[in-house]
Amino acid sequence: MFALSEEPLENIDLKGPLVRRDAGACVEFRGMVRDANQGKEVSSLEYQAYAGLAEKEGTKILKETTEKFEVLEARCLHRTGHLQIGDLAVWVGVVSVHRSDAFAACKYIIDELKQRLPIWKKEHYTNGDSGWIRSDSPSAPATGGDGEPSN
Amino acid sequence: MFALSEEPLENIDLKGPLVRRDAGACVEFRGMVRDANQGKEVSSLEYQAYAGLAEKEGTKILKETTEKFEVLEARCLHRTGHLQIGDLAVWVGVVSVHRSDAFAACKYIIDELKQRLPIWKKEHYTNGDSGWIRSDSPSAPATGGDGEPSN
Amino acid sequence: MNADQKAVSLLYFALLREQRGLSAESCSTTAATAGELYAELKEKHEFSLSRNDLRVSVNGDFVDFSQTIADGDEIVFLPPVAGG
Amino acid sequence: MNADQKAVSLLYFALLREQRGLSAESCSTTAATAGELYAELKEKHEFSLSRNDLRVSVNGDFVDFSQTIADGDEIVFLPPVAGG
Repeated sequence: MFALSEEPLENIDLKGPLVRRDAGACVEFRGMVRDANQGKEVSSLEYQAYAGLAEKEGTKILKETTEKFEVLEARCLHRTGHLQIGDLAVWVGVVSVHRSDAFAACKYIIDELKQRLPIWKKEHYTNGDSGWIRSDSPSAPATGGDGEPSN
Repeated sequence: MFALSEEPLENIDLKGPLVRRDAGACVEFRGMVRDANQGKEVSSLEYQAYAGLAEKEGTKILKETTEKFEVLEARCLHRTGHLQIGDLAVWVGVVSVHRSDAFAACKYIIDELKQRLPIWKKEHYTNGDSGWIRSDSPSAPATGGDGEPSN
Repeated sequence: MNADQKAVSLLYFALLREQRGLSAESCSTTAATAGELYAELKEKHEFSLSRNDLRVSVNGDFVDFSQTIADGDEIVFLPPVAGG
Repeated sequence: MNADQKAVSLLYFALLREQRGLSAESCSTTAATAGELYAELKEKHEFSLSRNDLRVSVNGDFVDFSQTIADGDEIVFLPPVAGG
């Protein structure tokens, strides 16, 4: 299950559907808005998504994941809208019988979606500047990934 | 912070202390008691620990982790006592600036503690049998790791 | 309306939305492919992103820039993404 | 008490606890090393685990089987572990 959410992910029972009697391992990834990037103080983050295509591509990534790895279930929610420091931007949860599959699958999902989802993020800095981040550049954005402002 | 817990981990605010403004990524691992292992139906699991040494060794693993990987914080709690299917046996949580560090550190912690912590687990099967699991054998135990009954 | 002329819908995101100053528009074009259409728009609206920076989708699917466009298509030029 | 004779505390876990039928005991031994002590105990209590399956700790630290033991030591022979 992949979904975009305008609602804060903090208000959602993310893990509930991952509870299974046959699951031995659960790996979760959370990407949060952090207070600094590339030496600049970040004040907030804004996410835009091309919703229809993002949900299609997100669903495709999860389907690939269940084909590539031995997982029982994989889920991902991604925020849109204006986020503050500490807010949850993305959550990935995977359950499997054995732990190595859950780790590999969870990492695959977040790596792929950072490259492929039609979602854009703009960093707002405390000095008043702002910039769109690109995940294909070598340095790191404010949520634990890689990227730098594109303008 | 490493700790053993006789109290169900479900009753504990595990992630609370991992909230930080400078964290961009959080990776968590949960090992749960699953309902089958090696083709046998598992009814419950019993954990024994040499508490003093386990806490010392767990603390050492976390210290190694913060030296090896760029993490802001790493925590682990391990249950002891008698657990039922679905119960949380172990939880590992890591926060970092970038996600690759959190993934690598979280996996390192669970891999090491499965090999090194003086904790023993006995599987009880629905057919009335039971057996102590060893993590150094090639097959898989009832919580997402590797091991087989040692008797 | 010329036989080559098509009416397409455009959606803009991120930097393109800011440079265009709107998030969606209808546009009449004689461009045969998505690539030709972007070249047209880039010149007209002075978009700073080059085609190499972009991906393109038509009617909700990723396609190549060589994709032929048809009347009524919904076309999106996607700036470099950064989910997560 | 013989000059070689030491009183040590033993803790048992998992399979060793079951085979010994208790979780802790005091024991008087003339064994010089942890390895010698295990050999003694293995024979006396018919433990099924061989030394190669075990690790040993003395006074709360992992040590080698060649570790010399002293009066008052707390000694634990650790069966194969399986945390998590």
